[in-house]
Amino acid sequence: MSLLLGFAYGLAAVGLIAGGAVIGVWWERKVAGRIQLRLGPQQLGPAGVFQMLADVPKLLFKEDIVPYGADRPTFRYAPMLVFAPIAASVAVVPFWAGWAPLDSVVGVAFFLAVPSVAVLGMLLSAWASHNTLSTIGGMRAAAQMVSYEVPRTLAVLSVVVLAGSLQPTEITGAWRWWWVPLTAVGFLVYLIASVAEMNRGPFDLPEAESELVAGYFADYSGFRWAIFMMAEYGSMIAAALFGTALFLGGPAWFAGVGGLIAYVGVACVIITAIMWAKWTFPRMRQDHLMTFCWTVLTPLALVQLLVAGAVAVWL
Amino acid sequence: MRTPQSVTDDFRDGVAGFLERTRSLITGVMVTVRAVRRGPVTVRYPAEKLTVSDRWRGPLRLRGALGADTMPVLTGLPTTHNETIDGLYHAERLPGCVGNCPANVDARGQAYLIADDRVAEAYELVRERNIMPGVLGRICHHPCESACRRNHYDEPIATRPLHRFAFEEFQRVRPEKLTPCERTRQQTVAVIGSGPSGMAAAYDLLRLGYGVVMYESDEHPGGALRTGVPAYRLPREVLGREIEDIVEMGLDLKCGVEIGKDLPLGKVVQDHDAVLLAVGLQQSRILPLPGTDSRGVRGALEFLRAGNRTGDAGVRGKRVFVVGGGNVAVDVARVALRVGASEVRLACLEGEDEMPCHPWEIAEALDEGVIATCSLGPDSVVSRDGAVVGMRMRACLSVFDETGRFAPKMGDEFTEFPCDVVVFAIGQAAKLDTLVAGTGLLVSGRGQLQASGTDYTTSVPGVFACGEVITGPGSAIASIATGHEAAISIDRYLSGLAVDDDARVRRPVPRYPHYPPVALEDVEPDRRRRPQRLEPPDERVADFRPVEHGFTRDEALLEAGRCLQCGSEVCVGCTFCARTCPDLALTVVRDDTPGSRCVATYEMDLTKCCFCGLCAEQCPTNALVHTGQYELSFYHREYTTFHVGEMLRSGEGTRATGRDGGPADACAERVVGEEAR
Amino acid sequence: MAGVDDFAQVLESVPGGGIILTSVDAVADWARGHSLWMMPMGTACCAMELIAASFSRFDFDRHGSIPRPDPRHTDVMVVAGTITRKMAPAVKLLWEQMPDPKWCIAMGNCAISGGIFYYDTYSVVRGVDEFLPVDVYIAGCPPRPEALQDAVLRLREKVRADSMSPGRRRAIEGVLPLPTAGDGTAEGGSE
Amino acid sequence: MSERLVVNIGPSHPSTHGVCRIVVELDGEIVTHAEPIIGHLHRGIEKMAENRTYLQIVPLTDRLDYVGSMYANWAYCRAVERLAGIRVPERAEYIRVIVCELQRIASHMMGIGSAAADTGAFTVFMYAFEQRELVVDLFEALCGSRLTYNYVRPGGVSADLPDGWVDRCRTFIKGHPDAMREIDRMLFGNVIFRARTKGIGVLDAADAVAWGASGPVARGSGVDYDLRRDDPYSMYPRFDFTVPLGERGDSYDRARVRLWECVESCRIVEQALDQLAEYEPGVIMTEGLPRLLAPGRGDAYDHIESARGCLGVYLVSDGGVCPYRMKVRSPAFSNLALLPLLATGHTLSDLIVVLGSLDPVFGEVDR
Amino acid sequence: MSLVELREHLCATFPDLCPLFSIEFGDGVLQVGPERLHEAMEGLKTLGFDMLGMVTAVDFGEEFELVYRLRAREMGVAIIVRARLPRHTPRAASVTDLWPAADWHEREVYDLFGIVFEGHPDLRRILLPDDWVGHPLRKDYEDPSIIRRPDYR
Repeated sequence: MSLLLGFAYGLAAVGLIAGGAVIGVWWERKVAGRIQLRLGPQQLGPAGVFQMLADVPKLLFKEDIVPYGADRPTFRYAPMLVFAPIAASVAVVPFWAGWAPLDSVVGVAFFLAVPSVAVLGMLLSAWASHNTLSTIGGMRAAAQMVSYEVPRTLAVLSVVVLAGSLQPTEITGAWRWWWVPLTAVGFLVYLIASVAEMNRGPFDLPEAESELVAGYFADYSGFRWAIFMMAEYGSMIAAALFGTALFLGGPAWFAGVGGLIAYVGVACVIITAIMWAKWTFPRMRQDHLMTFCWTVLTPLALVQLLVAGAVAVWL
Repeated sequence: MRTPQSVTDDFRDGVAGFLERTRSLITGVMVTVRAVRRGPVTVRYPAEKLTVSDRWRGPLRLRGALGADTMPVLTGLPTTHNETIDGLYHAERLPGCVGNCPANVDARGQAYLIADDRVAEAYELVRERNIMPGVLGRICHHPCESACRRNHYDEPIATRPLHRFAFEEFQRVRPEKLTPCERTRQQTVAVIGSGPSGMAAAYDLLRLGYGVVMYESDEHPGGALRTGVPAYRLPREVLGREIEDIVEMGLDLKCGVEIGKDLPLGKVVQDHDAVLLAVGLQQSRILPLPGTDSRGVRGALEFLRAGNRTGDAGVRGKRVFVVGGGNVAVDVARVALRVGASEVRLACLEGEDEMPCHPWEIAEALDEGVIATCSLGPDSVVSRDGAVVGMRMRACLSVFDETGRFAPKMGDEFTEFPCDVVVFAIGQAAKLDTLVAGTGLLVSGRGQLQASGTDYTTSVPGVFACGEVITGPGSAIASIATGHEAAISIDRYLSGLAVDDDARVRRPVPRYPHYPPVALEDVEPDRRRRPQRLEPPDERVADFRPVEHGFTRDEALLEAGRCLQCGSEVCVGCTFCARTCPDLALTVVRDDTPGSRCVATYEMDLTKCCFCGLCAEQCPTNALVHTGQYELSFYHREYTTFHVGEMLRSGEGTRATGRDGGPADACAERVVGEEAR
Repeated sequence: MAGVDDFAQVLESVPGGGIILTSVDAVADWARGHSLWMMPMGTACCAMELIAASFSRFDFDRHGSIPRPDPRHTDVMVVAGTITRKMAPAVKLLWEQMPDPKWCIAMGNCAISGGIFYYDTYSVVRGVDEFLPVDVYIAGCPPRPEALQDAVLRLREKVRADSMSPGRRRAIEGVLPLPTAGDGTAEGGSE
Repeated sequence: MSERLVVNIGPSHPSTHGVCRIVVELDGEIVTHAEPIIGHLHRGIEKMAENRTYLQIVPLTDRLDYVGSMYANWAYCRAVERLAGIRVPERAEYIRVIVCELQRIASHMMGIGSAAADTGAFTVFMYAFEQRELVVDLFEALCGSRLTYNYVRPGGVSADLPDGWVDRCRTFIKGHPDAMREIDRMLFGNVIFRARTKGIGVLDAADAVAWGASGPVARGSGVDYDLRRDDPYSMYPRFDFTVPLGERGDSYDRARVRLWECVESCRIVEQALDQLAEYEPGVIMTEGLPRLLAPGRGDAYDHIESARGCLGVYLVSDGGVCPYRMKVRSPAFSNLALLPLLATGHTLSDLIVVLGSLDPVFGEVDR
Repeated sequence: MSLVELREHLCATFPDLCPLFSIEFGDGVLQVGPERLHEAMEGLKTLGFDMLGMVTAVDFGEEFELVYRLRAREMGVAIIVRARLPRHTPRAASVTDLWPAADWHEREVYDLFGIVFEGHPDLRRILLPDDWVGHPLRKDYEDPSIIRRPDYR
């Protein structure tokens, strides 16, 4: 029974992420377009909303190339290894007040730990491609993702400390409005670290278009490449939802459907902000990225944690 | 916004720097926000299209092509002609030959009709403006040829020899072509003088339906053409034939009547509704130098008159010295040779390469043995016992001053040339005293008739004047032009219109570029001008036989085919677009079969075209133009080659497909068919 | 695409398979046609117009076409510019890296025939169709960005006529000329 | 890590600004050696010119520096005019100055934009390109082409300014400095961009001179050398303008010099438009030039300051209608030779930034 | 500094180069033999010619002519140095030791003309592929792939 339920959850998560990615890609193209003084997709549907309905089947129908010299099985299944953890991480997002698909007592730890497995998939895909540019991209991705785990975890910990729980539903339950000013720095750190985790601009070094063409997935075509894209958008959706829930109290505002709508709406605003940043700022360099992580973000997160801890103790 | 001393710009250190750094990120976001609020600048293609500039260099098209379109021919009565010319001029479609001709003779149309083997039509077309094509075809100084666009490519079209050829061909069909003009007006006009200007005015007035009476003081009509132009240039039968043609049109020609002597001008004015004075210049000017009263000093006109009429000017075996460097001087010198002078020397103020006469004239004269001494001005006639024995000349340093005015600067070097006869060919003057006696006509202090140079009116209403008597010494074609203008004035006067009002269209006077000489070594022979065959110089000086031979039929047709039909907007397949194209994207072949000439092949390989526009810029006809089309997608490479039919497409819209042109060209089919056979 | 061909053959033989095939074709062609991602193979002048075509003023994204630098992610290679003998192997390699189904647009005269560099040059390949199957040729030197957009719209028509089953390929309906039977120009085309 | 990784960038790579292959030897992410392999766009234009008439070469020169076609047109025409002793009407010279300064803006917009895109700031590229489009619109109205103008001809220019063009041009140069300020704030003031470009690819003045660098590349290093001022040609002595200079010679200075040059170009265009009003329209071509120009024997070199530096054309004539030899001294070629020197010791990402700051156009490098 | 002053300056510093100097088409020209090329260039560098603008060659049938263009920023003058090389042994001394700028320029001349620069650190083809046969800018270069534009003008 639980297996069946898990399967249903899995399907739902994939559906959510796939659907979210489809809408997300369209939205990103529109946002980028407007920032760049142009229109973005226009032809299919109002304002081109159905553009992705053409893009996805096209990618499905594309030839599935495995390059000569690639490690075939690894090459084929590495995208799954990138996508699956991110899809799984959605399971602990508290969509409803007091309810999450997987209401684990260590939900926060789950959310922070599981997507990190994706780095393995990236490394594997980079290595399997047998391509120098991919390899460099994979190495960059690994270094970046592992490093940014630290400030992200520390930032989330401040909320955990305040709530005194690792269970996301409990944290949202314990959320009070004054957490927002108190954990604002932590939220910022969390967002920046999450953007770096999902390899998006201005931290998109692993796939830096102007340097590495497309980084670790340079050799993937068709649907396998689409999986990478879905993973990227999925992790953006998951991070936005989770961040909204933990730091802003997402589902705790209103009860019922209104709460869900408000929660998802705020998450969408955050996603838009992430996209906006990508199209506004230049890309960072690897060493700056690392320096930024260890000398700015981590200390900030630590300070935030201390403050949150102090407040928690004082209470 | 001032440029800083150095573009290097750093953040400050410390907290201020941190704030600056943070602010820089916010500034970036603000810029994007402003951009979003500004809205997109996108052109929503294909629904919206960016307007393409007028000069857009899209794929080429032809406005027309030989064989598919007819060539415009400039024809019409004198009263409408100026309008046509003016319209063409403002549309920049006036061909250089027409614009540069004083009478606006349609040399372009002539070449087209001759090449198309419609020679009689060509003759009639030319005669509308140049009333005596046969005559002018021998003596004209052809300003058309110097403005010919072909000068830019190789050599000009031989328009003058083509006039002559047209005249000769016309003689065959002359009888059925000649019809008297219908008299539609009651008024009559008297024309005094039967030179080219008078004839031109009479011709126009006859066509306008007036009755015209012409008085000529001489026994034979023709004026200066008969008395001044030597027969080796103009055979008298040609002149006679063309005057006869005009007489047959209804001209009442009265020869041997000298107005002022045999018939007072006042009487003529009374008898006719209008009078035109076209008396020309009858006497030579002689410089008031020491010794000019000696025996042997003669004027050019008298000399020529004697030589032309009798073939003897009284200089047999004598040494003749001609003063002057103009065309008349050359004529005098050459006539002198033909009437038996033992030595003819010509002296002029100007240097060798700036002689006022036409270069071909002096070249022929030199061939015949005339000696030209340049940069010399006359000082005095040396005489002994009242007879000329020599001419004393003074070196001339420069003829014109800085502003270009005639102001000869003489040197101190003197040369004396022994000779027996000195002929002054330095200009002519009008002889008006007997003519105007007893009328209200005013004559200026310098002996010139007071008349308007634009309306050809005189001080007496109803009396007009034209020709050299107004303009001073000039060319025959310029005199004809004044005749046409005077005819318009007379017509307006007799119709009760103001002669000089704004409704009257004046002929524009365009300026044409001076074409630099073209290096002809690399030019293919069939692109060159057909050479004019001449009598050998040592034989032709013996008598007054014509010097030039004229074209044969084949030569004439080929020569006429060289015409570029400038400004006609119909492609004649001149190939210069293909030659100019850096990539030979164009292939042009013309079929020159007389009677069905056409552009057999005009292929544009769009894929080689670099859209530089050099071809359309140099197209003499303006037939080749750029379209505003830019949608040039093709599924097959073959269709990027446009044939004649496709080149003749309308050029509208933004897509050129290579298949939306007209039907396949009949001419092209014919050529293909012939090749197959 | 062997698998797809087999699949198509099997479907053809099954009763009712034709209908399925037709609808699958329709979906696939519609999707492909509206999502032609470009591999910008810009080498020379035309690359500037290729860039301009996807930038603010002309915005290729409106048609669902975006330039992707990675050949593996793209559907149509736009060869924009002169291809030299030194460059040709690289172009061919990139073409081979693109996944099927793929199309090629030869943008500009250099890519069609060498254009201005047809005569006298020792290093220019006279047209990419010497080594690539070109689907749409855009004449111009360089073509306007609109011309490129138009070419993609034309290519969409060509894609629409495609089918998984070779026997079902339809004639292209469009304003562009196609060779007619007995025209003598059909051979040497793009296919 | 002792093992070196050899990475092959290009010949078709999004950031090589054309077709250039760079063989990079990496130690980790640090470039130990970078070797540009050029010639992928070598079309033999110099050979082709030997079988083209002097007029037919003008379209060829358009395709040298396709980002700034007017420059090659002008440099070539200057060489022809020097060889054939042609005097150009002053109006034509003014128009040449105007179009070339506008071209400098157009070209620098591409240079700044692609430098921005190399660092990932793609939006700035769009903003810069939007400015370029405005210039291109002006050129299209002027000569009917967006990119390959074939406008400057031996003896003058091919067409006079169309009606209303001067006003359009004035509108543009009025608005352009503001757009530049926006780009300056968004890109050159950005902390990430500064971190990416400052101190990267430092070229000192002595090296710049020794390597024959010119244009913004040399001026970014503080080499105060601009042909417009130091070897004045055409109408430039009549204008008041400053030459922006960098101090450090890093990628940032090189890129920002371009930005300020655009502002200065606006000033020059404004002055030129004012002075142009005194000349009679239509006098734009030397009269009496034959269709096939055939200068006498001899050779001539002439150069102008293009957007990339000193662009020279060397012509040898044997008296025929085609040049005997044409050589284009391309600034981008000389500047690109600096890449190994500048990139070594930086990371792979910096290599791209350095290349972008050199702003090579491969049509001109390879010819 | 004008060209006349340059001539005086040159003659004062290097009297032996003086007769080789002339003024053509508004440019100072120094015509030297190939054997003295490097020496002359070195002299010019000490004279203040600090920028090497271009190095190129012209094929005059029996001989190649190397053309260098130098510029002295301080003095504001430029000079063209020409050296004629026999066709059968087209060798000249490299000037890369004086101006590193000559590196690529000399490689280009080597690539397109086949002139060997002695002392060049890395004389390889630069524009054409390494396996190219022949030197295309020589007048006698023949390649079956060339389609010659007909003399149709």
